[in-house]
Amino acid sequence: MTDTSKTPVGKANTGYWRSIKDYAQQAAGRDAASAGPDAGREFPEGAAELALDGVSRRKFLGLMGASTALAGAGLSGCIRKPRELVMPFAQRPEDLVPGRPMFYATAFQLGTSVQGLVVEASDGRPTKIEGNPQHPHSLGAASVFAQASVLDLYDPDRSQAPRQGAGDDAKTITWDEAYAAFDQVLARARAAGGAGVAVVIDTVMSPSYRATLDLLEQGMPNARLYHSDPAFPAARVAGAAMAGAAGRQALYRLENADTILVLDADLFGRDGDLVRYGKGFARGRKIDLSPDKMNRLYVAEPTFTATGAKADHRLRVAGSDVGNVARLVAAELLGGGAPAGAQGVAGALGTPTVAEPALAFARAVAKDLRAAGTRGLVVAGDRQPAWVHALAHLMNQSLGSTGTAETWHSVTTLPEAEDLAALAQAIDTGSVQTVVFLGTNPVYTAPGELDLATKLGKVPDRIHAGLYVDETARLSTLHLPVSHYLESWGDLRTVDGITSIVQPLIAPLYFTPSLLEVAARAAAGRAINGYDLVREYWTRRSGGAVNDKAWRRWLHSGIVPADAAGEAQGQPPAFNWSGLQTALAAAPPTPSAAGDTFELNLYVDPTVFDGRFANNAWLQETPDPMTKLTWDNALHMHPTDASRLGLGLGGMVSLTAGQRSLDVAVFPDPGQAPGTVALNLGYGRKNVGAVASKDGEWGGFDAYSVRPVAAPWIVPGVAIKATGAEYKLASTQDYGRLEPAPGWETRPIVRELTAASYKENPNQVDEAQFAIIKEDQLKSLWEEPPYTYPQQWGMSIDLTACVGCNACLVACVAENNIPVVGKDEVLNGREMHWLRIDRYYTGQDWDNPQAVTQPMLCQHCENAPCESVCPVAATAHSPDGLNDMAYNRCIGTRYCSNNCPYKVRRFNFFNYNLDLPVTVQMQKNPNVTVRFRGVMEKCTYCVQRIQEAKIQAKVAGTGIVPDGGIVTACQQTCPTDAIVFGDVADPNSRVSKFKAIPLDYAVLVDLNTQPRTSYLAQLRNPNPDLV
Amino acid sequence: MADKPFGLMAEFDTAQAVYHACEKVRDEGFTRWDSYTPFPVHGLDKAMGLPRSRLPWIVLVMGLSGAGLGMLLQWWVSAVAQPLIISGKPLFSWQAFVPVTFELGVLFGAFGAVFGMFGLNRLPQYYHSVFNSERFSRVTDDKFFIAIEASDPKYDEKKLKKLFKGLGATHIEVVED
Amino acid sequence: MAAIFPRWTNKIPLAIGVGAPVLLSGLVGAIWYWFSPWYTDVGYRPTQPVPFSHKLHAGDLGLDCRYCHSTVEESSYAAIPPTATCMNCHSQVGTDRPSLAPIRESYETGAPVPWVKVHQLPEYAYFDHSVHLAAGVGCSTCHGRVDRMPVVTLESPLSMQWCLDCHRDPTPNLRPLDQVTNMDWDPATAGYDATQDPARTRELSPPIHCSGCHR
Amino acid sequence: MAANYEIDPVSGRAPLVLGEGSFSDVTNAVAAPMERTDWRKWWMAFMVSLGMLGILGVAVGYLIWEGTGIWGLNVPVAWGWAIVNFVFWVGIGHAGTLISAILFLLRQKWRTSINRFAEAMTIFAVLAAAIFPGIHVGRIWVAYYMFPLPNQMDVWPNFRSPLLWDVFAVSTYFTVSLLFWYVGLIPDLATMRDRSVTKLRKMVYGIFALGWRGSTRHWLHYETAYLILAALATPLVLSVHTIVSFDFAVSNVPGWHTTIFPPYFVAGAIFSGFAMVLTLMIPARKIFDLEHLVTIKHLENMAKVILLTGSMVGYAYAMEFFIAWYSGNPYEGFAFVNRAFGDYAWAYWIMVSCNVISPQFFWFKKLRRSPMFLFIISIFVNIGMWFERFVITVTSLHHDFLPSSWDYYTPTIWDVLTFVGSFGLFFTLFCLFVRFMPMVAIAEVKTVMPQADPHYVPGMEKQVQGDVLGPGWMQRSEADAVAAQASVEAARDTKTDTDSDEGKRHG
Repeated sequence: MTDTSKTPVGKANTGYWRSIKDYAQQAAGRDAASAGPDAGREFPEGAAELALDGVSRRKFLGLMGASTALAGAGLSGCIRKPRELVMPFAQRPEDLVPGRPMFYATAFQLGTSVQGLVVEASDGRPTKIEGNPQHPHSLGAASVFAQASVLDLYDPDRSQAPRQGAGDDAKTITWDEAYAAFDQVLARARAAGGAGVAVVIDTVMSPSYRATLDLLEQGMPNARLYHSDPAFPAARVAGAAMAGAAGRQALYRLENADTILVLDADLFGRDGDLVRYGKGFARGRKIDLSPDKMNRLYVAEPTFTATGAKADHRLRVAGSDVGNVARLVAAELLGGGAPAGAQGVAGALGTPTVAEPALAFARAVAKDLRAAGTRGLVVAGDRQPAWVHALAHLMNQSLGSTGTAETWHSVTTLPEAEDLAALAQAIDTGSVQTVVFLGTNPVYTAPGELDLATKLGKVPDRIHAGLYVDETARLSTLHLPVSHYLESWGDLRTVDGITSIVQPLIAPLYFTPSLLEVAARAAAGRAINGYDLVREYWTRRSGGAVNDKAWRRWLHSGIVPADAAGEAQGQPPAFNWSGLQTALAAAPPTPSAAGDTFELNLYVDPTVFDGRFANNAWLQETPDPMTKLTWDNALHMHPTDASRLGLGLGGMVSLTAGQRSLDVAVFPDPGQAPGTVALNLGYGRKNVGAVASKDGEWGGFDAYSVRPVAAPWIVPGVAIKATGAEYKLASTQDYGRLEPAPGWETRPIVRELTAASYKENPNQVDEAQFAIIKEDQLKSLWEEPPYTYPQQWGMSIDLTACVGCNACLVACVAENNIPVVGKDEVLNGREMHWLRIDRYYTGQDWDNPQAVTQPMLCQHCENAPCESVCPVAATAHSPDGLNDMAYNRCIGTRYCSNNCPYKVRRFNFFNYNLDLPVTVQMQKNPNVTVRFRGVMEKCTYCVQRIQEAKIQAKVAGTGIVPDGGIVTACQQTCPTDAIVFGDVADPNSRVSKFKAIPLDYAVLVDLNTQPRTSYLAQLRNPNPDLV
Repeated sequence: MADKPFGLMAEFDTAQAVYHACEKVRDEGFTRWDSYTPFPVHGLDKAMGLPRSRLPWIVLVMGLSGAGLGMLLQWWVSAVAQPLIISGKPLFSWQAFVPVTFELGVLFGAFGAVFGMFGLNRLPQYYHSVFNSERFSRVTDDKFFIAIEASDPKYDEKKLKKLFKGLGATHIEVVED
Repeated sequence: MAAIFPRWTNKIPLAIGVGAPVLLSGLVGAIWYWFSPWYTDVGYRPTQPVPFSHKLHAGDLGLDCRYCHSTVEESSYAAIPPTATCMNCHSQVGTDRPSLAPIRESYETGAPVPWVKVHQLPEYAYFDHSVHLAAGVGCSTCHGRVDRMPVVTLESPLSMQWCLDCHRDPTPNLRPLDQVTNMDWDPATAGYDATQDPARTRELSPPIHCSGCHR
Repeated sequence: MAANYEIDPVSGRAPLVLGEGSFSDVTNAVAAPMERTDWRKWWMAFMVSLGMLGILGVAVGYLIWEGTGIWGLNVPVAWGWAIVNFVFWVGIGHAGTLISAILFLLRQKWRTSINRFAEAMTIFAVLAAAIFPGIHVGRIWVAYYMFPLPNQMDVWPNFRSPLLWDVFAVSTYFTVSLLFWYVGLIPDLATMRDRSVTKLRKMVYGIFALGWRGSTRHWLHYETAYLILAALATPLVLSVHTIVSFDFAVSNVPGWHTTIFPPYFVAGAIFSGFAMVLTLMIPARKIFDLEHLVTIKHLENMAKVILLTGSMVGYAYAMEFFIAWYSGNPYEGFAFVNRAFGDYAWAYWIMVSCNVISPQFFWFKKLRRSPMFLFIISIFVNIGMWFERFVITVTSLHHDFLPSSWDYYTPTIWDVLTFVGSFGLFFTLFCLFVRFMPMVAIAEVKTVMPQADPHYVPGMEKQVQGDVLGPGWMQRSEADAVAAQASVEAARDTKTDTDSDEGKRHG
């Protein structure tokens, strides 16, 4: 952090500080906030460089250009640059090399899933998040949520100062006042032994945090713990209990299964564990990993999810019918002989009445599963009731996959806690005087019918600790901002017991305590430093002192070997199926809801999850994997239902579930089961931030308001009627099929084969293209010049592996400083994503299609159509085969975009980086230019990474980058390793081997653009019985 | 009247008259003389015995050099100064350079034609003795003139006046220099 | 008198015909000179918060460049040394020199010394010191005889053309890899031939395409 | 009307100047509009144009301040109205050069009374066109990168780009047109110089007349130069729109990537250009009493050209569809089906009905000769040709190869205002032109009058000199002579109300 000759600021064309004054203030504050022995390192001295005072470099770039233009000379950059300052350290930490990024291991929690991460710090600022290759749950990849979480750190809407007083008479107070108030309330509570105290906690996956909570309860034995996590897999827990495995949780390991039946679970789109699932699925899916045998995926679900799109057979069925399908499959499986103690279950299954496709589906699946035996797996989704989970466990047991594809673990970090309904009840009975919300926001996330907002009024002391001044904070009498996880010390433990230390990358920007520290303060009544707390906990835990060396090793690897608890587990429990039997008997199979009412299916959102990321601009603009919707959620409804109600895209309906109703816009979705609708949670938040919502313009609709306590996920008998109003929905993809119009040929953009037919004739992929020009007949009219550099870059993307989870898209946004343009601009068709994921509906039946996803990015054509049309040679080829884009040469004719058949070029119609909040500027990657208004941009194959690797290779001596020496951002974070990048001139490189696979094809090959990016055709493995 | 006049100027009413007059004057063997008309009278140059214009040659040379320079510039820029691989095309992709070459040829040719013409006609020439004649202003309207310069070896005021009278000049005057 | 313009006006066209080209080329020349970085940038010599003399330290005392600019071989940029580096000596030498007050203050408070940048590139140009050193380009090649500068002065235009000139033909600017920081090493007299140097493990291929420097 | 059946004794064709006016009659007639004293009508027109020009200023100012985003553009439709307007205006320009150059080479004497007007139109249209490539770029302040200027970056333009060809083609075209126009003006400027009464006018016209004195030695080089310019301008005008068409044809966008574009664009340009000449000339000849110089015959000839080029354009439309089908290229095929029946079908059918159907009325002589009808059709053609460019640019882009990137383009108010503003520029310049420049080539018109011929003898029609005269001079009947006399009086008498005057001639 020092030395602006290469300051991130300069690089990013942005000034971090508007003025010396700002700088001084922030720097000072930073020192004040110092904590922990390694503080010296974590501090953003990086920041300690001042770029330009005042003028932003971008502005300046423009002005300079303008002034030169006025000067009229054919020269540029010839006017004295403004005076720039260099702010070196007073004392530079010895392990720090200015200009070299540093990497720290930490971990990230989402619900019950935990990912190990490696975070890149550029000059002291966390800028990029990657998966920790050594962590079994990330294996080097990071989910879309983890990727984007770095932006939350810099969110200017984060709560920055404590507040006292609820609602309008709230006022910000100093930390001393805040702590005083806090301590006072809790001292009183402790004195009362915790009587009348309610502590509302999120899902706890942190051992030290759990220990702290235990401490808290010891201090206040009468205090009650409540659990607030709208996405918590309660049914999974209950299902385990029902199977006689209370206190333990099942973990599905797709890598150990060949035939997988997924009962309404979006493993690849929404699940917090999607990286682990992706890695496991790809293991048995990808032609390079399992060339001879390919796994088979069955999915039964009501709405189209990324998982359904990937399925070999997708059964479109109402959410309430999924259970019936499970019964059918179970009946078939157990018919052959149920495992010990489960004989009764077979009888209790009953004979559900379901429509035809389901019946055939169930039979085929059962047959296939039985054939797969121990490598057959049934996965029950968290939306499904407990008995479906139990039934799935039973099926797995009967298949013999328990212990391999389904492993069992005891989760030691989840404390005993009641649900929010209990809290509401307690409040009603007036037995709650003090409520403490620890990082939870139940006022928003609790089912609407509980109406906590009004009930809370009855509680005199309401304390909230959280990242934002959210719905709950506004109703609390005291609000304490807490630190982002990248600012805090802590630890996290996966379900299967792999533990990581969470270490801060930067000192708290707003001098906030971590949630752990708040809890500790509540428990102990005094300030406890998070670092000490965690360090002491682990000292205790590992019986005796953890010396600094060991400790540093833990931090470095991101995994705590000391916590070996997890390793012993995985053994199946002693099941007891009586519970399941009674449950099945209690819930006889019911015909799915008919008549003019709909079944409402609620989902967590694939981009903003349960709403916690609602103020994350990256995620708001990340398109939904299937609908490609941005900035809103919408009510998925089958087109036939929609047209019956006279609704088109964005038509408003009023939806009534029980007593509560909600006005919501409709999105016609051919994947939606007729008679059902689906709506994502997490939207419709009010005044939490500038990004989350703007009245009537974006932010979507609050599904929690109609969420019943009894049926949190699948709501039957919902009345829907059109209101006649219209709402603009911003989808990044307006046309969803490969046929330009009905009756037209399918364009061979995404090519698809069945595994069987591929085995017969591996070389048929090229026959799928139009017979305009065959690939081997493509000729140039002229001799193409040779590429002189010894290494030639290229990319291969395996469509069989791609699950369309968006991780690559967000990684690209983070790595390449891609601006967020907002809903209006998306509506204008001006989104800036360098890498987009196209989703096409396929299949003959347009009303019940399959779907494919295809990452589309600059293809780096050797005969690039964009280059020859640029009048100023702003885009041209490099000797190593890259399609270069020189922003500072571009004048913005946009001709290149017109002539790009892949339409992967993006234009800065406005200055999207103007007035970027100072903190957000801190996230920018110093090695990538922030683009100015009026220039074209596009995927560069992460040229900054390529250059860095080449430079290091040159410094090392050889000048040749070893295979795998360059990893693009999208490749690095892909959960299924669908993307391979490398030197295509070297026949032994991994990418060359991929391109050698007969499935390899180039999009629009007949244009003879000679793309360097090619695709491996999508393989599906359908069950012959079902086709 | 100045010591030495510019010459004698005769005025005619019709194109026909001036045409015949010119033929006569030409046959008389005058060398330093000229005729002035409101519009190009067809064949009058022949009647005056003027040689064909050399302008086409100037234009040819200019046009060719324009085109040549154009191609040269494009070759130098694309193949020498900035050898970038663009759309996998050869560095010197002459096919693509034809349009600019052509345009520059035309441009230079046009310059040759216009400025060549100015050169041959010694234009702009804001002052000329013929302007000293009051009546001459109608040369751009409907009158036709013949002026024989005093410096012409065969110049003889009296003879000429008689000659022009005979040719039907409507007015004859001596123009100052 | 019918003639509108006097006789002398006939000279005007000639005057213009001759004058205009002369004037035009003069103008172009002027812009060429006064707008080029050779004029606008070269010679930039800001006054620094501390009158640090490279002549004294690098020249007379003969400190190696890398003593202060320690990261130059491993990082993209040669870091301005932390105050601590100054204090290595100046805790003994000239401890009470008033001109060093800012250094001592910085050392005590930890607040950085606001040096003024002399060699600044446009922010869209990415320059990497380490690779240039590895190629055997001397410090003095671009920065000039810093060891003779009491106050550091910008000696090169740092213009794209200037960069490209060397990237197209680096050989005249190369020197033995161990002579990189040697200020006195003179290419003219040394008669060094990079191609014959056994110490060089690879062919140099300096980028002359866009993404070589613009990312 | 009778006057047009009378025979020019020399050429043996209908005369291009009505009546037996003298040379100075022509001079007076052309100069009259500039020497009139009542400018109220002119000021009104000028103020309106100036207002529209102001709009252009505002629109461009805001564009530079905010960025290209104020327009309706997006990806895939990255080119919108700006490019459409550019092609539209360049097209308009072409008729001028065509009339003055090609018709000159073809010895079409009837051009003489309209070529000046048409050339002026060319120059103003090209100016209006030239705005758009300049302002439509994202970073206007570095647009000069397009010129091959030596610079400290050592970077040069890319001569493979059609846009760069445009830069050269359009600037060359503008320069040459300007020279051509000016050269033609010199003798007339001299005329104005000699007619002017005020010292200032004398001076100004004098300066631009370059001291022209009608010397035959000058005429000799002058006519050669003019002929050569015409010879150069002819291939130039063809090349310019060919190159403009390359902007599209050289790309690979279905609907753009079409070899028929060059001839098709040139035909379209001539088509629209002639329409615009009519649109301007029909009112002008009335307002400025030039009906005896710009006769119905001129209008009719232009109508014929419009009919021809219109049909050529129609043929091109049909051929595009045929090739799209015949090539068997599905992308191409869909692009054209989408044109006619897709989201932008409305635009397509406006184009077809205006460009292909409306000119067909010109098969009827009666309609060809009715100025009012001509005027209306010319407006239709202008609209149709604008839509042609819109259809080509937008519909091709909005649905190209990958359905995933398809989008719809809607212009914003700023697109519209910029276009309106460009008309402001055009008309402002035109107002200045008609006020200060002879809008008919005086000297040239004189050359096509019977008495301009050195062999013309007054009353020679009576003699039998068939060899000297054109064929059919004898068909001239007494009746015609009388009618001619009448029309001559009508033409002379500028005070009479022009309508009845028109009527009289029809009678």
